[in-house]
Parts: sequence; structure tokens; C-alpha cells
Amino acid sequence: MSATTVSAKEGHKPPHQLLSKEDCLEIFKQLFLARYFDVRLIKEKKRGRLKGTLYSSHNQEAVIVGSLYGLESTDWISPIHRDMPGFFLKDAKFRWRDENRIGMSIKEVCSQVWGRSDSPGRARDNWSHIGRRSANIIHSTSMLAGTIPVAAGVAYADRMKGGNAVVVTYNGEGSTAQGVFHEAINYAAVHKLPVVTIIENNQWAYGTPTHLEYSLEDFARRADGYGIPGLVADGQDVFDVYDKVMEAVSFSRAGNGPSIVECKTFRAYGHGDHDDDRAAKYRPTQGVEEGRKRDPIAICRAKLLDWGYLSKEEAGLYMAEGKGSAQTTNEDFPPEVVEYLNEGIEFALASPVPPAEEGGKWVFKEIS
Amino acid sequence: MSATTVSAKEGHKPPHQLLSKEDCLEIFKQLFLARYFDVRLIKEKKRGRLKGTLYSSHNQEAVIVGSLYGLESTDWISPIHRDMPGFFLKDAKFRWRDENRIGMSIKEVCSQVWGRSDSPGRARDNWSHIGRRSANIIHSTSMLAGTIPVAAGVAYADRMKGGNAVVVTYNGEGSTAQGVFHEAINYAAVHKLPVVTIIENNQWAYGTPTHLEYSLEDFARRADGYGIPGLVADGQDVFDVYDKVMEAVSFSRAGNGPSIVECKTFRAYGHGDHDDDRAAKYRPTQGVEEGRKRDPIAICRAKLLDWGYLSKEEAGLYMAEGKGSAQTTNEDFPPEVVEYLNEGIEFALASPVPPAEEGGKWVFKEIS
Amino acid sequence: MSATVTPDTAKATKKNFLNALKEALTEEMERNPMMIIQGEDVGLLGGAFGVTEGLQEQFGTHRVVDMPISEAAIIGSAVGMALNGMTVVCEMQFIDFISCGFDQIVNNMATYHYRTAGEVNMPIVVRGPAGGYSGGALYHSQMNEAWFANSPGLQIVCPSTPSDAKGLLKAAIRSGNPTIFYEVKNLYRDSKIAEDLPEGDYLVPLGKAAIRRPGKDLTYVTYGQNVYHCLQAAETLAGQGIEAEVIDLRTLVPLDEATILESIKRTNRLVVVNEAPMTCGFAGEVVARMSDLAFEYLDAPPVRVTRLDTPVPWVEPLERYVLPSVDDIVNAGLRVAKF
Amino acid sequence: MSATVTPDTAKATKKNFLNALKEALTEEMERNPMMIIQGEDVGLLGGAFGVTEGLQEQFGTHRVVDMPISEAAIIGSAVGMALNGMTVVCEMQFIDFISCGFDQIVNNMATYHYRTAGEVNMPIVVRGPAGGYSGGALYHSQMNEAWFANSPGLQIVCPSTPSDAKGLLKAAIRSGNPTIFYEVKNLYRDSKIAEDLPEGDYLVPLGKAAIRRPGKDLTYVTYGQNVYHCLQAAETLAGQGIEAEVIDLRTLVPLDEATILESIKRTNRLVVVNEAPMTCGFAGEVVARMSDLAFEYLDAPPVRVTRLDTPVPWVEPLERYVLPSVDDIVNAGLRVAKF
Ligand SMILES: Cc1ncc(C[n+]2csc(CCOP(=O)(O)OP(=O)(O)O)c2C)c(N)n1
Ligand SMILES: Cc1ncc(C[n+]2csc(CCOP(=O)(O)OP(=O)(O)O)c2C)c(N)n1
Ligand SMILES: [Mg+2]
Ligand SMILES: [Mg+2]
Repeated sequence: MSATTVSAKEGHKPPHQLLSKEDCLEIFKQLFLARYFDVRLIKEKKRGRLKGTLYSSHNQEAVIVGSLYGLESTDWISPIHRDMPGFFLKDAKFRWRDENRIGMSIKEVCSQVWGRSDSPGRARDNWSHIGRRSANIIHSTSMLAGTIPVAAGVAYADRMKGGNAVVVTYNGEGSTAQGVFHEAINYAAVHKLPVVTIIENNQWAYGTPTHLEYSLEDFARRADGYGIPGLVADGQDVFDVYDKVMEAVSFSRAGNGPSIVECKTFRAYGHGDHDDDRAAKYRPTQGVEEGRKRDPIAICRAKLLDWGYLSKEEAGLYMAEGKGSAQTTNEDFPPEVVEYLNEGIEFALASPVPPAEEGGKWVFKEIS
Repeated sequence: MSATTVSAKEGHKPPHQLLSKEDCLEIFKQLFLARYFDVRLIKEKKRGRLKGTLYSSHNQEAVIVGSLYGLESTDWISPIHRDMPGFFLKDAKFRWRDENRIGMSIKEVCSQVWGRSDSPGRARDNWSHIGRRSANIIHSTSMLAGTIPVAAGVAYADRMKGGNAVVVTYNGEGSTAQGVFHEAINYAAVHKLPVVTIIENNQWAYGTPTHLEYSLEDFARRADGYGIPGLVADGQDVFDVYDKVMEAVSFSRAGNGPSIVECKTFRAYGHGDHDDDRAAKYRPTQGVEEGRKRDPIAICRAKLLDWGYLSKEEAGLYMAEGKGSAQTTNEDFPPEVVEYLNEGIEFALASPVPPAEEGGKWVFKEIS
Repeated sequence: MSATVTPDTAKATKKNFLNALKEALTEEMERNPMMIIQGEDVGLLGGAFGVTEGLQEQFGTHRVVDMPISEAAIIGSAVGMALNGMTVVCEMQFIDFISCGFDQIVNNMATYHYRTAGEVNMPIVVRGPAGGYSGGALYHSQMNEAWFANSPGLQIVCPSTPSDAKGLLKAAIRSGNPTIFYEVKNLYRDSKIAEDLPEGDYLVPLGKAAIRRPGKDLTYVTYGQNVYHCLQAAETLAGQGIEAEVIDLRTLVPLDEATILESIKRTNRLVVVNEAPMTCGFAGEVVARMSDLAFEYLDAPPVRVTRLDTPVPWVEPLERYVLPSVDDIVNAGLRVAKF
Repeated sequence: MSATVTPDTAKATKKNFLNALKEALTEEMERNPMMIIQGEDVGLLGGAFGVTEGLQEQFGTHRVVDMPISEAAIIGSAVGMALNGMTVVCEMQFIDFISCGFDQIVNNMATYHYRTAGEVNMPIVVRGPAGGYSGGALYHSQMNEAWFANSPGLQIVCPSTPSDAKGLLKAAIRSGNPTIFYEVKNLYRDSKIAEDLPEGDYLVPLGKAAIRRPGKDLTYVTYGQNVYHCLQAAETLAGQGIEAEVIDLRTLVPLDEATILESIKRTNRLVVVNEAPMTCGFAGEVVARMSDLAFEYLDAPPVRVTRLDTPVPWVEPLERYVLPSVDDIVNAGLRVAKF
């Protein structure tokens, strides 16, 4: 299958049309959950209850929710700094609280954010540098794109075991300039490894706009240089993301190798929460307004209304879109969303800070 | 100018048609010179007169000669392990012995190969790891593709100085799997730097065939991933190489940025001279025979005959093609070629080995 | 030599570490039209910590260049620029990311002068925020100077005061040699160490240590933010009648052996403090040199106080546990003093 | 413990270093179906030096994998494989090229166990030909172990005999910890050190040094090919009535401090020899540890004999000049013996 046939297959039913009404409503709710996680954590930070940096995924939630929704439990993922909700949304559909799902619980994620012992990594590394082997979630370092070769290795091992998993990696568009991005994609292409690399193209890498990062109109065309499919998704439309990622995942699962899915989106705030003030200066106001216009929650709501999955009344219940952290209240979100995160935070606050001596542990596995 | 328009411009006179008869004959002679350097050095090594490894450029001479011939004196180049003749062929046309040309003399190159003081690097690093700032030749390390970012930097500096130079880098197809290849090409593309990257695609990277190195039909398509032109040249035809490189060089000189020129060729012998015996085992005989069939000297000769630049008699004078080092004699080469190299070797043998204490020198520039 | 640190007299008009670095860069950019600054987000944003803020406006996009996130290309292109006559300051957004440009540094930049028998100079400074005690975790806390100390051809500098930051950065830029320049990010905005900067074209020579506090009973050798920890420890020891000398190396390569040796001849006791992992760290290098050079003068074992051989963990109690504390430094001082 | 080196009795039937490595790899591959070998040219060619010759035929293209020339992907993918239950041996064609995969080694592989509080093990061995005295010049001569010794989480191994090569490689593969494994290429085919390999599933424990020659007057601590230089030097000294002990570290991390300490307690004199650059090299680490731990036992300065702080130049006289020679080692021995 060539790049073009994947992205432009005619007369082919887009995968999202096979989703049930319940699925679509769940997706809608997950968008709220992702958004709520972000605005709530900013509030917690402002109150001084949290250390570390939040790299806001505000306005980019459709990428995370839409890309995760169609995966199998046995698939692997590698979220990075801007994908915090990805850690608890893996394998979460209809069973957020299920202890047996292969993903991280909100309790674990909050324990990580609050730096507590119940984080799977016992808070030894910060925020998004988390993961869990048993949850099929790859841990990242800070070094951008450094997780892609790891993803390729995970896929290789899965194949050795006779598995059928796909590994989905997440990366900002700026990170793709790293050498290891190239080495890993090339390697995956040569060995036809089932690695789907999602590029969250939010138009900025910290203070650098895309035209200083790469020299293409559509970043997805970088895939052409490796002879692999490069798809473009509307990153504000959760169903388009779902469609393109499912195309890519099916392509990989069928043994055809890796692909790149560019999700076009926009970073709503600063690079991290520490950067909000400076970002307001280095980014042209008009561009920012433009970029924030198409809120993924609003776009999803409109579709659900259109498809008759939401009544007008239901659709008007929770209006979180277009609001910053300070402007939102809990009433802007479905109660189960608020409750879920509350549970996580309460759990985290009750979890002990790891004892100092753990700093000296686990440098090496004890040799038995 | 897009990739396609560069490689397939219709009704456009190929650059080599503007070459004079003298130029064509000089090119022909340079092919002999490159070949002679190779077979002679192998002989010297077999006689135990040389240390280090020769990475034979046998059968790949058209790439070196054809790509260098149209460059300006002020252009820069970065030959690598398989491009030894490139060091003395830069800026050499019609004036091999001219002390003022911006390139390295055969004496300097031989001094380097023989490990003598008159090498510009005083034989501190080996064979192809040579260069000279004043000769506009970039020094390489062993780390493959590591010279491309340097080339980009040289181009950047030239632009700062108001120059108009193009920087031509040489790389095997296998080397392109290095991360730094990607970082450098991407950077050059973003800044539209005049860097022409020549890929000497000789079908093998040491013991690894191309299908385990990258996953494209034509390597040149990698350029599409950077939005830059990717040209394919018949690496056995010196005039086709000249044409494609000149297209790329003109494109760069006009301020349009970098490009990649893939020259399809074939490695006639082992990876290095130490590898000849093993190479005979790991490479299918048929492939090797096939790959050696189109000798660049023979192809050039046929064209010159065809164009009437050589009489049948002249054409039959020197028959170096299709012969390994052991089978050739000096009579297979024009006398000026043999003489030129003899001069270089004699000079080198008279040049002193650097004194041991130099090992401790030049770690740092003395701070004045 | 730089002014003595006077933590209490710092005023708002005084210059902090960031101001000092920016002054150095501005002056050198004005002085040398063939000098540029490149790195991630150094232009439009002015750098993650603001070291280069305003410089792109002053010098233009061609001299203050926002680079793709490509550490190898940032260093590698600087090598090419240096080869072709330029001077380049490369910013690593955090010095930790230097690992991604490692090969270009140790095998290309560091060796170019050597390989060319001196034909080519490499006036390149690779600088960036460094160090722990900041909750930065594994990848925003490193002091990785030992990698480069073991890679011949690199100067290594780590200032601890604003005036040193300015004078050493200017000296490194002009030295013509490639330099790795460690900036303690915890000190960037520290108003306690802000100071008046010397007037004029002020350079601090590379390879000259500074004695931050004189003492006769033992010698602390250190650099970077541990200078302040050692000064605190010396204060504590003074309360117990032990006078510790504190030497701030400022430059690791070249190393000012003479100043250390002179001090040991007087104090006969050595404690070396840094925050890098112990094994093969620079503290061990100082100990190894002095165990040889100053063997006859040492009346107690030469001791190291360093990070444990672990990464730097995130949460505070763990981070504190693995990094040297003032208490650790005091205890080491007591150990050698009472030996 | 490995057999003593008996250079003169080696026969054609005895196994050289290359044979030993291949035996180790073959046995471990047979033992563990989830183990693979990957690197450049390791399959079809069988490796630049033939270490893996024949293994692809035996184990297939999926378990002996020819990789693109991508050191970062070679290491990084191994990290993913380890995360997902595999054991991986990565070959660097020359250990010098490890610089191109540096970040994946020090920041990813080395720290994975630590970051995950022990959930994830990294049974990965990165091995490759190393060392100078071979005319290999700057990029085919390195001993860069100090970079990794200063990067917590990595085991570092450097055998000097075929039996150690086999036993240590097997132990490293099974340890579950990431290991950088230095193979002295000059020893690969050295028939003088060929030997009978111990029968059965032979492992040499990590972290145990070997005393290659007992002595009472001074202690040489070394590893790799300098073991043989030290043995020669000891021979020379013996002619002058000085009995030098020669300790072959075999493993640098973890380090066998006890064996060194015991020796110094007997000899009271220490000379550490290696071929890496001096500053922040592993020789300095041994000196620094012993100046502290063995301070009271040292009757002479602990001395290093190392490469100069230069790259390794190509032509022979220059290469010899910068690398430690037997003469240098003898002289250092005389210096401490006569102190
Ligand atoms: C190798 C490396 N270099 C630099 C950084 C510093 N850094 C962290 S995030 C970032 C920008 C990333 O941009 P992008 O990939 O587009 O992701 P986004 O933050 O926009 O989601 C940079 C430069 C890093 N983490 N790793
Ligand atoms: C970073 C790095 N890794 C590995 C090597 C070892 N090596 C030297 S040449 C070579 C093969 C190069 O193949 P290619 O680029 O196709 O060039 P060719 O030799 O075929 O001209 C390899 C693997 C190296 N020099 N640098
Ligand atoms: Mg981005
Ligand atoms: Mg090749």
C-alpha cells in the first residue's frame, strides 16, 4: 500500500463511522477529561500545591483521545511531555476505574505528578517521564524523539514473541529534527516494524515556529523520504484523528511497517506553564486567536449534535471550550470527570513522599 | 524550483554539451588518473610500502571526476574514505601541477598516504582524514556523515562573508542512516544553504546490502522528505554525473538551497583492501560481475569516440578498464598520469616522518 | 582577578549572573562581526532562561539564529563556521542535551586543531544551564564535565560569580579553542551574588583559580554552586576553630595546579567537592593529581565529596540525598582536620 | 578465576580471544531464545573482525541482525527490546563509534532501571573492538571507558585473556544490567595468549580482579592490553630485584576495591596504568579511591601512567609517544619503589 492509497483511498468507509453512539459519547467525555486534567493541574500549581512543569495539552486533546481510542489493550504507547492525559486514557474506554486494564490509573498518574510513592516510578523522574512496563507504556527521557527507537525495539520484541501489537509514539513536530528520529524511522522502515509515529504539529517548538524547524508544507511528507505512508489529520477533529490513526494502525498490524501521522493542531498557551507570559510576547496575537478558534470539544460536540447522538439540551450542559484554566469551573465539566480526577488527587495526597534513601537505590539490578 | 523540475526539465540543454573537446579529453584523462591512483596504491600496499587501508574507488571514478569538474575554485568539498582522488582533483583541470590552484597537490596527498611531514595534516590522522582549510577541503572524522553539518556551517560562513561558494559533500549510501545526516540536511534545507550532498550509492555498505540500509527504490527520494531536489545520476557515466551535479550546483548557487544527488554505481572490490577475500564470499558473484560491467572509463571512451573527440586509434591506446590492480601495467595509462603520480610518490618518500614529539603538540592553540 | 563575593551588599543596580552573561555576549558580538550565536529558541524567545534576550533584535536573525532541535547540527555547523573563519557561541537549552551532540564535540570540534597540525582553530563556546539542587530530575540537573575532561582538546569553564561569568565567557570566546562553558542555572537570578561588574573590556584569564576564602587548616577545592556550599561549610568550621581555605577552580581545563598545590603546602589537607557522580569525576582528578604532586604535604587522606554514583532523582528528599550537602562538606572537613 | 597467562605454551588447538567471544555468544544464544545480536555487518559478513562469523547461519536473520549504520538506533532499539523482555548484544564496529549512540546509552539505557524503581531491567551488552597501539589513529584506537564510568548505571568490563573474555561476556549478558564491554582488538588473534577454555557453563564473576603476577614491592593496577605491558615491566623490575604485583581489574564498574587494597597493604606502593587520556580517566579513579582508602599504607605517591591528554595520532612514532610504553611503566615503578 503506498502513501497515497492509504491517505486517499476512495469509496472506503472512514473507521469512525463504525463507532457506536456510546463510543462517540465516550470519546466526547474523554475530551472533557483530558481538558479537565489540564485546567485543574494548572490551578493546583497556581495554588502552589505542585512542583514541576505542566506542558499544557489544552486544545490538543483530540490528538491524544482520538489516537488512543482505537488501540488494542496489547498495543504499546509512548506519550511525551504534552500528552499527560495519554497515560490514563490508554485502554480506558468505558472502564476508567478498571484495575485490570492495561494502562495507568488516574491514581498512579496523580501520584506521579505529586511526586509520591504510588507512582509506578516512585517519582524518581518527573511528570511525563513516566511509564510502566506492565501497562505497555514506554518511559521517555527528556531527550526529544529518543523514544522512537525504543518503540521500534518494543515492536521487534513483540514480533519475536509472536504478538500482533502496534506501538504508537508521540512527538512534537520540533522534535523530529533530532537525529535519532531519522535513525529510528529508517530502521523501522527497513524492518517493517509496526510503529506509528504521531506528530503533534502544534506549530511551535517552544519559541520557534515551524518554518525554522523544517522546510515542508505538510510535515507528513517527510514520510516520503522513507518510503512509508505519511498521513495528515485535522488534529482538532477527534474523529479525523481516529480515522487516520486507525488507517495507520491497520496498515502496521497487517505487517506493512511503520507510518507517520501528522496531526495539525495549535499550542494554546506557553510552552510550559512557566512560559505563558513570554509566549504572549513572542507569538503574534492574531495567530494565537486563529489557532485557538477550533476547540476540539466544540468540534466534537457539533458532530454529535449533527449525528443526533446529543440533544440540543444535552449538548449545552458542559461548555469548557475557549476558556483558560482561570475561567473554567467544575460546572463546565461532566461530574464523573471531576470526580475521577478528584479521586486521583486525593489518592496522591495520601500517598507518602518516597524516603530519601531511595535516591541511592536501583542504580543496578542486584546480581543474583 | 521543485525536485521534479530540476531532474526533468524538458528542452533544457544538458550542461555537458557546453564542454569543449579539450574539457572532455581532460575528463577522460582524469578518469585514468583516478584509476591509476587506486591500482598503484594497491600495488604499493601489497609490496608492504604502505600502512593503513585503501577504500578502493575503482569503478566509481566517474562520480568523483564528474562531480568535481564543473566546480569553481572557491567552492568547497568534503571527500571521504572512498574519494581519495578527490583530494588532488579539486580545481585540477588543465593545471594538475599548478601550485596556486585551490586544491591539494599530488605531493601532499601522497605525503599523507605515506604518513609524512609534508601532508597538510602532518600525518596525524590517516589516509582520507585529510583536508586543508586553504584548499577549501573539509577534513572528515571517521564518523560517517559527520562532515555534512560541517559543510553546512562552511556554507553559512561563506554567505556571511558575501561569498557565492557551493559546498559539495560526499557520502556512501550507507552513511545516510546516521542521525547527523538528517540533522544537517534538515538544517541546510531550513536555511537554504548551498550544500550539494552526493550519495555514492555503490550498493553496499561494507557487508550490508542496500535493502537493509534504507527502504526506497531510488535513494534520491529521501530528498522529498526535506522538500529539496533529489537527482539521480548514472554514476558510471561521467557526463551524466557532471550534468546532475551541475544542475544541483546551479540550483544552490542561485540561492535555492541544498539538494541530494544520488550517483548509482557499484563497489568493485572489498570494502577496504583488507576485505577483498571476505567480500568475495558475502557478495553474490553474479551481482559483482553485473556491477563491474559498466566501467566508467569504457563508457567515457565510447562517448568520446561517438562525438568524434577521439579517433579509433587514440581510443585504443590505453585500456585500463575491467582490470584489477594486479592485471594493470603502467602501459594501460597515459604516460602523464603515471608520471604525475610518480612525482607525488617520490616526493612523499623523500618527506620525513614527523618526529615523535609532535604527538604532544597542537592539542590547543596557544593562548596569546 | 574577580571581586570577592559580597552576598550582603548586593543591590538592585548590581548585575546578576544572567546580566553578566548577556553583557559578555553583547560586547563580543559588537567586537567581532564574524561571531554568531546559535541554539534552540535563542532568537525570538531569547533563550529558555533569557540569556540572549534582545540580542536578535540588536544583531539580526543571521547572527542570532534559532536552530532546529538538532544538537549535532548545532555543534557540527559551528565547526564548519569556525573552519571558515567565524566565531560561534552555541547554546544548549540545558547542558544535559549536549549528549545529543556528543560525537561532534569530542571527535570533531575537540580534535580539529590537533588533526590539522594547528592549521584550523575552533573558536566555539558551547554553553548552557547546568547543575542540580533544582528539582530538575535526571535530565535537567547534570554536571557532565568529566566526559569532556577525558576528551582531549576541550577547555572547560565553570564560573561561580557574575564577574567571572562575564570575564571567563569573553576569554573563552577569544581563546580560539573550543570550550564547554557550564552555567549554574540556580545562580542565574541569585540577587545575593549580584555585583558591580568591572569596567571596560574585562577578561578573566582561563586556567587561574580564585581563593574565595583564605584558611590555614584545610583546603576545599570546588567550582560552580558548591563554592557557596564550601563557603558555608568553612563558616561552620570556623565556629569550631578550623580555618578552611576555599578555592574556586573557575577553569577545569586548563587546571590551575599551582594554586591548589600552594594551598596544600600551607594547609596539608584536601577536600574536593563537586556535584557530578564520583567515579571518574573531576573531583577524583584533582585528588589524583594532588596525591602525586603533593604527596609529601598531605597529612590526611585527600577526600572527595560528590554526588553519589546515581542519576539525579526528582523529588526533593531523594535529590538532596544523592547530592553533596553542606553537612557532608563540613563532615569531610572535620574528618581531614581531625585525622 | 581465570587461568594464568602462559604465553609460551599456547598451541594451535588453543582458543584465542575471538574464539572465546564467539563461544560465549553462541552458548548464550543457544541458552536464551529471546536473545539477539545486532550491529553493523554482524550477519552476512560476520562482523568486521569476525566475532559473529557463522552466527547468522546458525540463528537466522532475525536473531543476528545487520543494522543500518545507526548507532543510536542500535542502542535505542535494544532498550525497547529489553523493555519488552529480550536480551541484546549490540556490536559497535569500533568502540570509537559509540559516541554516535552516546545519548541513548548514558541517558536512556543506563538509567532505565533507576527511573522505574527497578521495574525494568536492561540486559544489554554493548561490545566492540577497542584500544590503541594499532596504527588506528584518532577514531580506531579509543579507550573511552571513563565517559561511561562517570555515567551511573553502566557496568564496564575489559577482559585481557580468552577465558576471561568468555566468562565475563557470559556473566555480563546474564547480569541483567547494561554493560559496556571493551575488547582489545590487538589481542583478538594473538596466539601467544591463546589457551584452553574451561569446560562447561563457565562464568567469570563481575567485580573480581585477578592477580596476574604476585609481588611484594609495588602494585601495578591495570586492565586490557596494558596487563601485558605491566607484566613485561614487572619482568624488567624483577631483574633489578624489585617484585611488582600486577592486578588485572577485568571489571571497572563494579570495581574490586578489596583486591587492590589488600595488595597495597602488602606493597605500600601503587602505579595505575591505562591507555585512556589522563584527565578524568579510570586510572585517576583508582588513585583517588586508594589515596583515601589506603592513605595510611601508601609509602610513595600513587602514580598514573596513561595516554597523554591528546588524541591518538596515526603515524607510529607519534602514536608511541602519546601512549604508555613498557619503559614508562618501568620508570613509574622505579620512581615509587625508590621513593
Ligand atoms: C534533545 C533535546 N533538545 C532540547 C530539548 C528542550 N526542549 C524541550 S521541549 C522543546 C520543544 C519541543 O517542541 P515540539 O517537539 O514541537 O513539541 P511541543 O512542545 O510543541 O509539543 C525543547 C526544545 C529537549 N528536551 N531535548
Ligand atoms: C558512525 C560510524 N559507524 C560505523 C562506521 C564503520 N564503517 C566505516 S565505512 C562503513 C560502511 C560505509 O558504507 P557506505 O556509506 O555505503 O560507503 P562505502 O564504503 O560503500 O563507500 C562502516 C559501517 C563508521 N566509520 N562510522
Ligand atoms: Mg510543537
Ligand atoms: Mg556504499
